[in-house]
Amino acid sequence: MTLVLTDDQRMIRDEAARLLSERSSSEAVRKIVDSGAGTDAKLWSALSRELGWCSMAIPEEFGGLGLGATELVLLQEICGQWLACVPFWSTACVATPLLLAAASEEAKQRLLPAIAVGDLTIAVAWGALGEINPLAVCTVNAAKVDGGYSLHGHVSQVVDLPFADLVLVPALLDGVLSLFAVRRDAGLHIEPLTSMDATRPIGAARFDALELPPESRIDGDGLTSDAVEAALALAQLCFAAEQAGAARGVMDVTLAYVAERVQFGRAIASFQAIKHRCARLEVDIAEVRALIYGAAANFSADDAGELRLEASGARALASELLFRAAEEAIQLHGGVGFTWEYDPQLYFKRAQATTAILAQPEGHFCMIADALLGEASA
Amino acid sequence: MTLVLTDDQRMIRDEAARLLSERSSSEAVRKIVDSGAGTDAKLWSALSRELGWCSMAIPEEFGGLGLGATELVLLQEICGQWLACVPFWSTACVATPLLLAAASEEAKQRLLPAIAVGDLTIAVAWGALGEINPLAVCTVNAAKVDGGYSLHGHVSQVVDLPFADLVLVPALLDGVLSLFAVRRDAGLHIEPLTSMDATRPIGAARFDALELPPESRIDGDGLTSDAVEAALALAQLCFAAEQAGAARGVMDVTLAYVAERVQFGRAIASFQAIKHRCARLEVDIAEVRALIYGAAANFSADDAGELRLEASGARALASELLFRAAEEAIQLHGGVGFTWEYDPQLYFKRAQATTAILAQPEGHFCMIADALLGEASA
Amino acid sequence: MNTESNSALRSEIAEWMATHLTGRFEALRFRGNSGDGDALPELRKEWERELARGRWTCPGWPEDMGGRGLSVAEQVVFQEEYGRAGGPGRMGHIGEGLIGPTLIAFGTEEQKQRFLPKIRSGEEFWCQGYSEPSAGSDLANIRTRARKDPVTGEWIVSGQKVWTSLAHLSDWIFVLARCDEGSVGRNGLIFLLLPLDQHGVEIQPIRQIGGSAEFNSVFFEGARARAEHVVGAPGEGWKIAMALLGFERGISTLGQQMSFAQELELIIEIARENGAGRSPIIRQRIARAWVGLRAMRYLAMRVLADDPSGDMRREVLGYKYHWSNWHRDLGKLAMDVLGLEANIVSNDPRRERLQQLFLFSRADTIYGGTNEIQLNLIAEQGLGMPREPRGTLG
Amino acid sequence: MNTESNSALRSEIAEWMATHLTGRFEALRFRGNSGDGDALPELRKEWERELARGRWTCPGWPEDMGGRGLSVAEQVVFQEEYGRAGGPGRMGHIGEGLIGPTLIAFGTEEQKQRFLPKIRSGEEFWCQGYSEPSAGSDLANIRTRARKDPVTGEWIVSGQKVWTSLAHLSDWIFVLARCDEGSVGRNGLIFLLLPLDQHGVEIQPIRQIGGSAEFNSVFFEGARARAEHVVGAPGEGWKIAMALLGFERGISTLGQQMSFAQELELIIEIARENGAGRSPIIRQRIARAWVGLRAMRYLAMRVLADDPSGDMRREVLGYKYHWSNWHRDLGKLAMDVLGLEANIVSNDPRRERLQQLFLFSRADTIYGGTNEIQLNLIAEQGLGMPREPRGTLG
Repeated sequence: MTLVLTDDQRMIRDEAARLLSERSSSEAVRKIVDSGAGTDAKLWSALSRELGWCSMAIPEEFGGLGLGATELVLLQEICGQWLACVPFWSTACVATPLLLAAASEEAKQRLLPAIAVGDLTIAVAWGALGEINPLAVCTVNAAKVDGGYSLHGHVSQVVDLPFADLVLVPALLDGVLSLFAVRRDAGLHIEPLTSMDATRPIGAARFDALELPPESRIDGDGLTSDAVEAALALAQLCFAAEQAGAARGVMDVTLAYVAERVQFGRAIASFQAIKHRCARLEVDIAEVRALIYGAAANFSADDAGELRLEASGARALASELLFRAAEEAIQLHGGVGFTWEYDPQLYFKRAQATTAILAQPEGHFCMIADALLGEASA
Repeated sequence: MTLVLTDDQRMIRDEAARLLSERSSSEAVRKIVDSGAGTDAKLWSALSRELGWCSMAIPEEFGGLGLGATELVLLQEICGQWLACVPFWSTACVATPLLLAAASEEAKQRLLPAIAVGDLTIAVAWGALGEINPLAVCTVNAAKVDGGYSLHGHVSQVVDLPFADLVLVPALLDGVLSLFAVRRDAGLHIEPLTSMDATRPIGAARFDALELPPESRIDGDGLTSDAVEAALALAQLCFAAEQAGAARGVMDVTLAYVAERVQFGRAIASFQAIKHRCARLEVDIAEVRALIYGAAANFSADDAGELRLEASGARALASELLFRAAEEAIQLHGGVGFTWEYDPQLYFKRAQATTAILAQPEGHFCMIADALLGEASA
Repeated sequence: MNTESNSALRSEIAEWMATHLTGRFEALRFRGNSGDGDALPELRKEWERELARGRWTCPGWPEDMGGRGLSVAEQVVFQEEYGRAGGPGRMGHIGEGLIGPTLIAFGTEEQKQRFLPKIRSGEEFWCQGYSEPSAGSDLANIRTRARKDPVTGEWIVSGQKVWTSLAHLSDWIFVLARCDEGSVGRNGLIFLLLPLDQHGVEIQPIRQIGGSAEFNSVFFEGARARAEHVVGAPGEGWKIAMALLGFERGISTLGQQMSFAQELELIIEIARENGAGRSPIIRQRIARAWVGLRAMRYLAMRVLADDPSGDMRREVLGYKYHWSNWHRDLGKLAMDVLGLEANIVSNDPRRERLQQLFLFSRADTIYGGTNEIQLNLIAEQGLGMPREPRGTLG
Repeated sequence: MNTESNSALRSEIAEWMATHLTGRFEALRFRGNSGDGDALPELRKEWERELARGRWTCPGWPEDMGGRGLSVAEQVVFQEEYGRAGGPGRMGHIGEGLIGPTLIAFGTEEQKQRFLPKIRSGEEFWCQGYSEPSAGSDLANIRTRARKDPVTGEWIVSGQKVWTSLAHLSDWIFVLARCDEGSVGRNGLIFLLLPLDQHGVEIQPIRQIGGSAEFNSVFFEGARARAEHVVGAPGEGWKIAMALLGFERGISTLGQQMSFAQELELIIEIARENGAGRSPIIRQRIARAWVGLRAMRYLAMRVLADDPSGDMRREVLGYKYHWSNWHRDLGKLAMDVLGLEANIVSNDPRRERLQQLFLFSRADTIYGGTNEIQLNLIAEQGLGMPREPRGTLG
């Protein structure tokens, strides 16, 4: 296990950073925010089709590059840093690991190569997005019907749904959690929602006796294996990486501002209280990043093991960190901090939105405590 | 209801402060710490016999001054500030309110005048000192026997026990919580304990079929009335006042040190990060004091009402505040901060010791949440 | 100070509010508070005139200035009942609470005659021209210039003010400007009264985090104040400006606390409904919020009691820091109680109110003296710690 | 860097520890760590010689200097297994980890011959003479003077050092002193090696919060260092002193983490037993502690990996702040898990260990660079923020 990035990994990261610093600048993000779209379709096309981002962690046999968790967290960090309005997390860090963990060989052959070349953007209709394990509370039921399956139910919030080509839907079939792949043109009811964080689109999905062909069920044998748990943990970890990256991003914005803003005849960056607050954020960023890189380096697709706890820990810390970094950004910007015109508000809204998705910090700490102490009986 | 002190109250406070600044100086406290006694008998004699501190909140009909909760919290604050090694809290803020709330008229006539003139120092053998309501978990049982009562049981920690003349013991008698008064020479087994905080003595009390005369039972009709609850709340509030005072005391020590200590050619008090940390402590001290004075001004001996919640809130905040103030004192003293020779360690140990007595902050917040939200069903 | 009695006054106000904050004014309940300051402006101006008809504007002013001469304790009662009834954010606050008392204390007889009645009646609204782009926390760094027209004696003003609350809805502005060329810091300043509706004044809204625009930049380019509209003498503007801030004694904060209490109540209600109230952590945070609010109430009462012994000097200094951070944290608690729903904008009025709380309360720890300035003041004035050295930039 | 493999080495060490940290050495398990540094000194010196016989002292030194030439990764393995086995705090740490590497890098051949073998063998123990009463965080403010004896060429030292860990149990001290009269700051300093057992050296223990005395003040009054016991040239003491600190690369912190993990394990065990582990708040805090420890491990591995790309420069700076505050907070958690019992001193070994953790960990955020200094460094060197202006006092 190495905790130093390889030259290739550094190259991937630096190239991504260079690209997003240009293509996901404040102006670019604001354009998406103002449009209400939530997704930068052009940028996404560049990343997924031209640069092959979605192929990173897909095995070579399915047309991918066969790289791993470390590459995903590196890219997610950069996405977070620049608030890139792209469905990379949904497609590459949730749907892809879930397919790898649970899809039948046939479904993998069908879907993964399309993802790898950027032809398929996927949202996952998690049952309970506020849970650590959102599959545990499944709000969609499936039934076998003539000629295939029928889905009933409602998923109140699906990240990236308004932009996805395909939706993965975990649904209960005869008491077993199964996985369905539903094309957006298959009669799915999508209600776009207005999100306070306008940098990522969210929609509600409704399934009213939606009839699907047999091949829409894509799991091999249900969603219960360790591999699925590992995939979920990876999704958490990648989300933490995005949050850590956003914390880095908003802190860079803040550092630039305090270096220039003069009060009492001094750059406010020279005030010790401000220095110490920035330094403490920096310590916390380093902590979360170490945890993320360490967990990613240990990642094994077959065994959630400690990854589950570490990913939860990273998520809890990253949620808190990003919120605090964004909050401090507003505070340290002073009067302009709560204006539309400056960027802290963009990160601040992202911070709040990402805190609630896939469980708030206390939920993650609870889960870790259960593992360390046994479940609470009180 | 007035939140401005009267001239009399200010005089009581200022006089107490003047006295303890001389008689409970660092040297004086260290002498008690080194002796292992935990109580400054001479100082206590001066306060209780000469200055009539214990008479403050005793009604005039029982030989007291008939003052109230505000005077108690003022004196407690000063005691905390100077880490006075005296059983004032036990005698005047716990035992006296408990007697007023629950003792029979005869017992009041017998005991209160003696307390008022300083002839009686009292410890209360709370059943479960770690609880918000330590009467709720009673570890002593009483039985009627020929010629009186017999007590069985054990109270693992009794504050000020090693120095008390009389011990009040809540005990279960036929399923009813009753109150017994046991003289220390009545055959009670007292095991003095070594406390990390050597400024207050603690002992364990064991009752091995201890036979007591009938008049040792002093309650009128059990310990269940609202008045008893109000007395308990007042004890909490006074303890919070001591903690807030100690926070003020250790902060004064710190302010004096940072004003003198020079590093990098400047008094370290001039570094903004240090200023802001001290200022935040100051804000928190003001918060807790406001709560304490407000609750004390509202205090009614007949009705716990909101006092119970406010006293718990004050205790929770004061515990956290004192610990943080003491922790910051050590930190801001730098190298000398963790030496025996400087005073932060005295406050630091007091901080930890008082946190655990009468429930940790989370317990208090829990109780308040139960009142606001209803008990948790989870 | 007696807050529990004054019960006659208390019921008088409650009753007045109950009978007047109805009908078309119903829409104003709980609106127009911090961050929401530009809500329903015309209706709120009408509401001010409704208040004036009931003699509830400027109740703390002396009777000969058109007020009721209410004591501090009585004003507290007014604020509490006003807040409890959901009375909207006061458009007349700057006039009634800041420039009015300043004119009463420092104004000429003529100024009082000219300005006070229209403040009281809700005919003229005021805004405050203090902050500038490079004079935010550092107010003494004022650069707006006032030059005397040698012919007319008028003062000609050039420069820029920012964070001017409700400038676009106001009639007059008071401006702190530099009248002595070459002066620095607190010297050489002048305190002027200017009508906004004139050539040479341009108002630009500043859009806030929540999308609304309560604040403005105000640009002056040759705008004019009449010769007799200087308060105090030219050169002693700093003194007047600071005295004005001193009139903001925080009585209105007790009304504000009523609104805070309602927000907390709403959070508790939602936590009970959606299950968030079962989380031990949420429970701790709700309990903390309740305790903080209780403390805030007593703090405010202590601050307002104006203890002659000076015991409270330190506490006065910390009050703003306390309430603003408490309120900001309440906004975060509200979101965490809402959970996933917090992020979705809908027309559920409760959710909307909490989302606004969350976003707008970010301003609380910044305007009216940032946290950092408050902590400096507490450390320096309250604790006697050394002043921050001033640099040589800018 | 590979930490999971090296399994042959790992088992060799584990086995050696299992067979040697027994018998009379059994009493040393988990002793002598921070705050407990003066525990059982004679036995611990014997233990150092036991280690030396096993060739486990100085394993990272080059083989020609008596070491094993272990790589960083291998040293990490050693530290981890040493810590896991409960190996006591190393009396030889200053010699092995600080002055030894400094002499290897900067010493004369003669100095190496004279000093290295006895460090390696556990015959001579060293302590560090850097801090002074007015040069704590501000190390460049050194006032101890070194004057050359024109006759013998010896250096005559006068002044006071403080926070000298284990001086009373050491044989030699290295001293940073001012050799150029009138010089200030980092210039004009000299790095000297002095025997402690001589006239002109007086050692006074500093009693700590827990009652023990690991640290000392060392007073020099005409104490002498031989002419050839200068490291580097006179005047370049600062360079040597800083280089020495650079050798503290934190490899030992991975061993330390083993001890942290055991402390956390103990806390969890007690929380399970006494019911504190049912409290949701204690559970959150325990989970946080676990997460912090995992992060610390990866942080240390990243720091030690010494990434040639420089990606980790900022993270290296924050490592000390992270572990010391984590450990200090663990001490508080331990007390809160113990509850009421925390305050009572007894001979329950588990409780005693946690009480010591609580008290002694207070030093962690102070010695070796206070929190405040760490944050300054992170802000200035890591984030490029402006330096703190130096004053003119002292």
